[in-house]
Amino acid sequence: MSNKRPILSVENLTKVFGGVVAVDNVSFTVEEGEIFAVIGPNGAGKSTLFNMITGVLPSSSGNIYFQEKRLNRKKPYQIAQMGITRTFQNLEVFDNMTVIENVMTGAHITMKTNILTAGLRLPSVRNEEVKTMERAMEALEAVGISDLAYEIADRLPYGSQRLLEIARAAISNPKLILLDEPMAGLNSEESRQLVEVILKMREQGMTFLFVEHDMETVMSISDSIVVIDNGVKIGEGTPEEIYQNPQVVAAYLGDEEEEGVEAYA
Amino acid sequence: MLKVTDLHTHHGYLHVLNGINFELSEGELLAIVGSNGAGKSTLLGTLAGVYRPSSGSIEYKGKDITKQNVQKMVSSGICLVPERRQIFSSLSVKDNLMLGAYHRYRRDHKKVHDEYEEVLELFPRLKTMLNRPGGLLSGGEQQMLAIGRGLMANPKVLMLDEPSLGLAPLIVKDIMQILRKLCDERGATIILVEQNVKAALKVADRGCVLAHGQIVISGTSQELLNDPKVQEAYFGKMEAAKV
Amino acid sequence: MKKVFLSLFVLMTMLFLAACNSDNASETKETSTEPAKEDSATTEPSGDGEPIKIVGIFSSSGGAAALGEPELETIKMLVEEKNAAGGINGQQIELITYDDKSDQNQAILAMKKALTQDEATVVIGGTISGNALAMLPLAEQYETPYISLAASKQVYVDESGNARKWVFKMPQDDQLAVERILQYLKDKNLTKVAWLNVANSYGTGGHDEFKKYAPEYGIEAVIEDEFEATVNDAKPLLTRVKKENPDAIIVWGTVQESAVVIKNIRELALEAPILASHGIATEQFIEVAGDAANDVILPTGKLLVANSLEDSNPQKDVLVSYSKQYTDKYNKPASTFGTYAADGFNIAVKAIESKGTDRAAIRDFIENELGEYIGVTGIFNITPDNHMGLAPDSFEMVRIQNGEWVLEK
Amino acid sequence: MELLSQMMQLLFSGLTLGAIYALIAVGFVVIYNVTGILNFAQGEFAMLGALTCISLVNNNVPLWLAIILSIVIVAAIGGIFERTALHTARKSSVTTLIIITIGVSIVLRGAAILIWGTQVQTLPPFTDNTPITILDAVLLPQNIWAVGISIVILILMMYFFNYTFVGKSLTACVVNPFAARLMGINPEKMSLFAVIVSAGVGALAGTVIAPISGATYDMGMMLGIKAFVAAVIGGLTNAPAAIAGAFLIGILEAFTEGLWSSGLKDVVTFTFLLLILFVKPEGLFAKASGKRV
Amino acid sequence: MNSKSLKLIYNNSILGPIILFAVLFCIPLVSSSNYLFSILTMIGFYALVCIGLTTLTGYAGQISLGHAAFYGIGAYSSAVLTSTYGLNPWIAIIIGALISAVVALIVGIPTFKLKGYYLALATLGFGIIVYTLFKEFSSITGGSNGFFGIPPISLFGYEFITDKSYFYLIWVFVFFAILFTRNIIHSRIGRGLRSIEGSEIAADAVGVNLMNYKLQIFVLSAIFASVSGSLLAHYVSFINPDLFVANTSIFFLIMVIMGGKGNIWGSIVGAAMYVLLDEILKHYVPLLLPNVGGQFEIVFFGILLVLTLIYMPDGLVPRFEKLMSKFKKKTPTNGALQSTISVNATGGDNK
Repeated sequence: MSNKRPILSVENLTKVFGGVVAVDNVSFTVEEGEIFAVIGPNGAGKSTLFNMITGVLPSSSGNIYFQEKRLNRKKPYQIAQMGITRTFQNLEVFDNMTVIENVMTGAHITMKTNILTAGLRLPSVRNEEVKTMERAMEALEAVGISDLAYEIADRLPYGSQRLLEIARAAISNPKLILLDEPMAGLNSEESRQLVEVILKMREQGMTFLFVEHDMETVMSISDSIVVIDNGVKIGEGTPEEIYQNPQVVAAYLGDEEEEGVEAYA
Repeated sequence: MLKVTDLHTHHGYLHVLNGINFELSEGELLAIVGSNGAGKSTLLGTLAGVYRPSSGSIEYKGKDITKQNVQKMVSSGICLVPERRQIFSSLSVKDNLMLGAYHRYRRDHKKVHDEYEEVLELFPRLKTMLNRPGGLLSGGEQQMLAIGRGLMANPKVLMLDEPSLGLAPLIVKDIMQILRKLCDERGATIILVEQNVKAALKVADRGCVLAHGQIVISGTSQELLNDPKVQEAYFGKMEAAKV
Repeated sequence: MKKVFLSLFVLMTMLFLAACNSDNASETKETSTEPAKEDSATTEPSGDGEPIKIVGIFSSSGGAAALGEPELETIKMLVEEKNAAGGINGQQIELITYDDKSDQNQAILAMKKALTQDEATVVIGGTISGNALAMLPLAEQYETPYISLAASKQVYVDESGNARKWVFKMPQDDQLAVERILQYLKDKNLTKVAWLNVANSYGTGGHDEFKKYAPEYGIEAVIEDEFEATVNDAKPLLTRVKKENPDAIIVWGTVQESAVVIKNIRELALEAPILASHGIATEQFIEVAGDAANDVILPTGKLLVANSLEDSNPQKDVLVSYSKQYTDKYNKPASTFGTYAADGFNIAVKAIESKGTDRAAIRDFIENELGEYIGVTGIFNITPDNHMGLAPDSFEMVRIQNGEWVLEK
Repeated sequence: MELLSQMMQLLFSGLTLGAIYALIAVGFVVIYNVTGILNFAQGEFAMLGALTCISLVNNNVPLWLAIILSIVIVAAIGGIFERTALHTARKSSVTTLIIITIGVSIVLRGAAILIWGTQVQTLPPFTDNTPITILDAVLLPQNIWAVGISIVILILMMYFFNYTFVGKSLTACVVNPFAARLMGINPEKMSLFAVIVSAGVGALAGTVIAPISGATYDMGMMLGIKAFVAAVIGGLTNAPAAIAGAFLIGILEAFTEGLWSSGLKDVVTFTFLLLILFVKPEGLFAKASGKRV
Repeated sequence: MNSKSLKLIYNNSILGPIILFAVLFCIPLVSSSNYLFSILTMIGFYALVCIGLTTLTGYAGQISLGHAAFYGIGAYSSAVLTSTYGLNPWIAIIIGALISAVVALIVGIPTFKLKGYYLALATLGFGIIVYTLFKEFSSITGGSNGFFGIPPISLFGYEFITDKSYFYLIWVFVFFAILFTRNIIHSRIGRGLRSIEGSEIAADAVGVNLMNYKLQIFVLSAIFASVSGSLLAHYVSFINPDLFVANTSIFFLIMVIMGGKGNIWGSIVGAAMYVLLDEILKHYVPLLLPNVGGQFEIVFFGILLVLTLIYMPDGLVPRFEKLMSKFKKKTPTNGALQSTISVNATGGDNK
């Protein structure tokens, strides 16, 4: 933590959907190696923010920089190739593949096989496959579901699918992993397991940016938090600072006398 | 009026509702609060017949209605005003309201028109924009329209999913008062799902907190408002809220 | 339910295998006409067991069904008649027919089956040129006489202009019809004409002949274009024709599209005489085109005007009796397409009568020994160089008048 | 002057063609909007309508009654088709649904051969068909019927969707199926209704075209494809736009054929389609709205 | 261990194809019916197209109603290059495949931005355009009259003339096509493709360049179709545009969907079903209903098609596999066997 270097900076990011401002002039910076949380009530614009960072949605204005490279207008797969991977709020595992194939797909960008060499199955292809499979197995072991490696992903319990998504996101050695509500739908045992995995990966130098509603998790593992309500950033700081921020409390508990909660029409 | 016993609902592999029990009497306003993903919307969806429960029962006026589909639910008087309003954006305000009475329009043509006037009395703002397409209304107006449309179904039980979502506090207050009025003056039974805990509990008779598909706290709204655990539940410092 | 369907498909595979194995056994039941079976019982003592196998491949469904159906019916009728009369030299004829659904791939498969599975003595069929052309290499390969009922000249003439060894063709060449039309135009001194053909092999085939022979007759095309077989409205095309103001308009197509185009010509009040191809020479055309059919002039086989022919015409008897036989049996007017099948069958019978079932001998007989054969379609003079053997006079020019076919002089 | 009359002639032809495409295209749009399925058997409704009507007329039913009866009969067939095929398979993938509707069109075409054979049949024109000459260009009353009927249908459709309760319920189903369900609107009923209506309109198209070009069992396919093209070019979700697209295609075809080459007519039409799809896939006349794309 | 478990996931032994071909190539020992071989040859031609198409439809999730165009481009390239320009058939096949590949690339780039019905219509339109061009450029293609006298193919002095020789030839091609495609599917590329089907958004997020893969597979399937068309041209020696109408494309897709899209075996079963069903109907419908023409067969075919898809929307082969695995699971087995079954069931052979 000593020499903090920014890895992702979001500057004045705005997204307008047909006249409705979903994300309004939001800025923040994620430092290398930290766990960074974005929180806010339902409909606050967190997912929109995520989608802009990963290139799923184009931003209306503002900039996103990843390791000093501008991400705007990059396609999602290009952003992935630069070293940002993600998980999804409503699980997006490749349900037509086995677990290990899912993870191997995650290693896609680290492989070189092309359609011709693949079709002819050259020795180099075979080599690469074996290596990738070994790495995938390691990644599965790291999240603790290696015993399910040959199951069809679709048949996994919900919690394991989440872990699978994380293994898939991690295998390509990304610099930043975005987690979209990783705890949603997990029971406490599963949540704990997931938290452990995240903490372990962070120790290995991975940076996490995540959106979460489960405040317990957020408060216990994040280094920094940004709070968004109705598309506007209403707070930023360490968990303690956030907990004491009256604006944030208001946003969650809905105190109608409170100022600063912009209305939307 | 409405009795829910050990209700379970699955979304694929996800066990969303994990044994819900509650009873509701006529004219009561029940607020259900809880964090995102707790299963509130699924609960309302299950009650409205949108989702099939995997086990458990729903009794309405002593009759088992667990397996009814949406159309039957609406006809028997249970109506859901969905999250994010879901109005018919290209249809006019009037058409939106009229479609609310779809299931009885042909039978009670005249009565529907009378009630249409009544509903408009409840939402005077809508009166001025009857021919405007629903999509051009402001968020608050759309919410009123959605509630009005729900009322046109002439429901005995009205369910609202996060009516305050994305609305300014003043408008939220308005809407909450209207809901209260509905209960008091028309004897409607209302289930209100809200994230805006304070606003909801202020108007509700009773409230319950939903977490991980189960009701973890319930009581009168006053009790809940004063319960420090409710506030804590939102910030996750309370292990009790977790299973 | 799902299991039921699955088992259905397993069953199907087995059915197919059964179909394959039992081919020879069940084919008789399946395709030969019913009387043939009965007769084989009655005539059994007289002949040796092996019937003579003739295979017919027609487009009795699909796009060309209107052509293929009378062919199939004619050949069924004639086989029945022949078998009832004791067959050929005491041997029964076994007729096996296939429907190629007007599809080229189906035609190939049927031809394969005919030559290899059924081991046909003679194959008759190929209703449309595309199918006949796809079938004939097989006839050459398996050295089986093949009598084609499709019109294209390419059917019996190969790329280098020589006759294909095993293929004979019954219908007149398009060339003959085109020449007949050109002769007519020349006689009437209509030299500047518009040529319109349907955009398929029939249409372009006619067009090629026209381009080739028009200069010989001193006819000049002021506009040449084509229309779709599915045409709904040809007026856009006809506006261009109108601008050129031709002496006559030739519409080369089959029934439906020609009817639409000719109706449109009348609607646009184009005064030029309309000449059409022999492809519309059916009652149906008059029905579909209605009043617009009046005064359309076309070349046709003699069948339509059989009764108006002079008694001295050598074909008259054959024509009248064929026409009567067909109408009596099927209760509908005979069609020109049926005459092709009739001639094909009769020629094959003649050959088998004199040479037995030896394929090469049959071929040689048709090529060298048949001589002048008076058929329903025309008078055939088949030679080693000409495996069709008809002349332009097998066509008559006919004018449609009030729904009747009238000989045009 | 001659050029002008030629242009007029081409315009008349284009409008007639467009009118017929429009009637079938409207059916596509209605079914697509309500069910999300593109019905590749749509053209067959026109074929069935035309041939049924001809059979009735041949059995001495008066023309007007024959038209109405054939619309009713084809609408009923449409209803059966929806219940048996579309409804049972509605959850399948787009590809499977395409093949199912194609399969149905194969069945209908085959059945038509069985009933009517492969021969061309004609229907007398609706009224006396003496050509009218405008600026040296010829216009037939039947063509006026075609254009007129399609305009009337367009107006009826607009009235239906915008001013009747059932129409509005259908629109509601399109705009927001989820909310419509919550209002107790039964989407299955609506889907049945939509297919019945578009089958009826398709049948009408068939009876309109039968006096112009005759009717055969295989007329449906190309009509269907062209109408489909028209609907997509106009904007698949919007009936008036689809009708505009249909007239555009009709006119484009007529002018290509009249001024250039009839053989390359289809090339021009489909190239135009591809261009539209690549450049403006939501259709030329579609309003940017939150509807399905 | 690793190489063994790699096998388990990918089950990439060539046992399946080898058994199929062993069985197929044994047929000549049992039967010498040329009719049978012509049927099997036809199935081979269709199967080769379908293998490409099934990869496109099942794995890349793209529909194509225009594959007859590539089939035609292959056929006409071979026809023109060998007859008109006297090239060696094998060179003609390669040139045809290259032309198809380039056309596929040019058409594919804008087309695959479209989805669902729009994609279907765009490819249908492409097919119709190509068909019309075959008809209109009659100076090269012979127009509607068709193209005659395509010479038979030959290899090391051996001329392929008989049905049996083409039967061997086409099925050797099918064999290698199966191997090639399977290798692709069980590789990085295949996972990329299948990820598109599994979840397009997640595929994007792991860096799979969707467009690029869709295009590559489209080009591959175009090449397969083209080669099949070329071989067909040499086999039948006469082609005309009507072989390559929109209907042909539709029937290719029907074969793929009937067999089970995204399943190589499905494409072969689909092609076989299509051809066999036709022959069966031709044989049995007249037995059931004497004195009716081929149209009854069409109706039967249509009804069977619709019913199959309604009750087995995934197609025959996946349904069969499901049934088989259910059957296997029902039989009591010891744990070890159980686990191999589940590995097999999840293994790549069928995917």
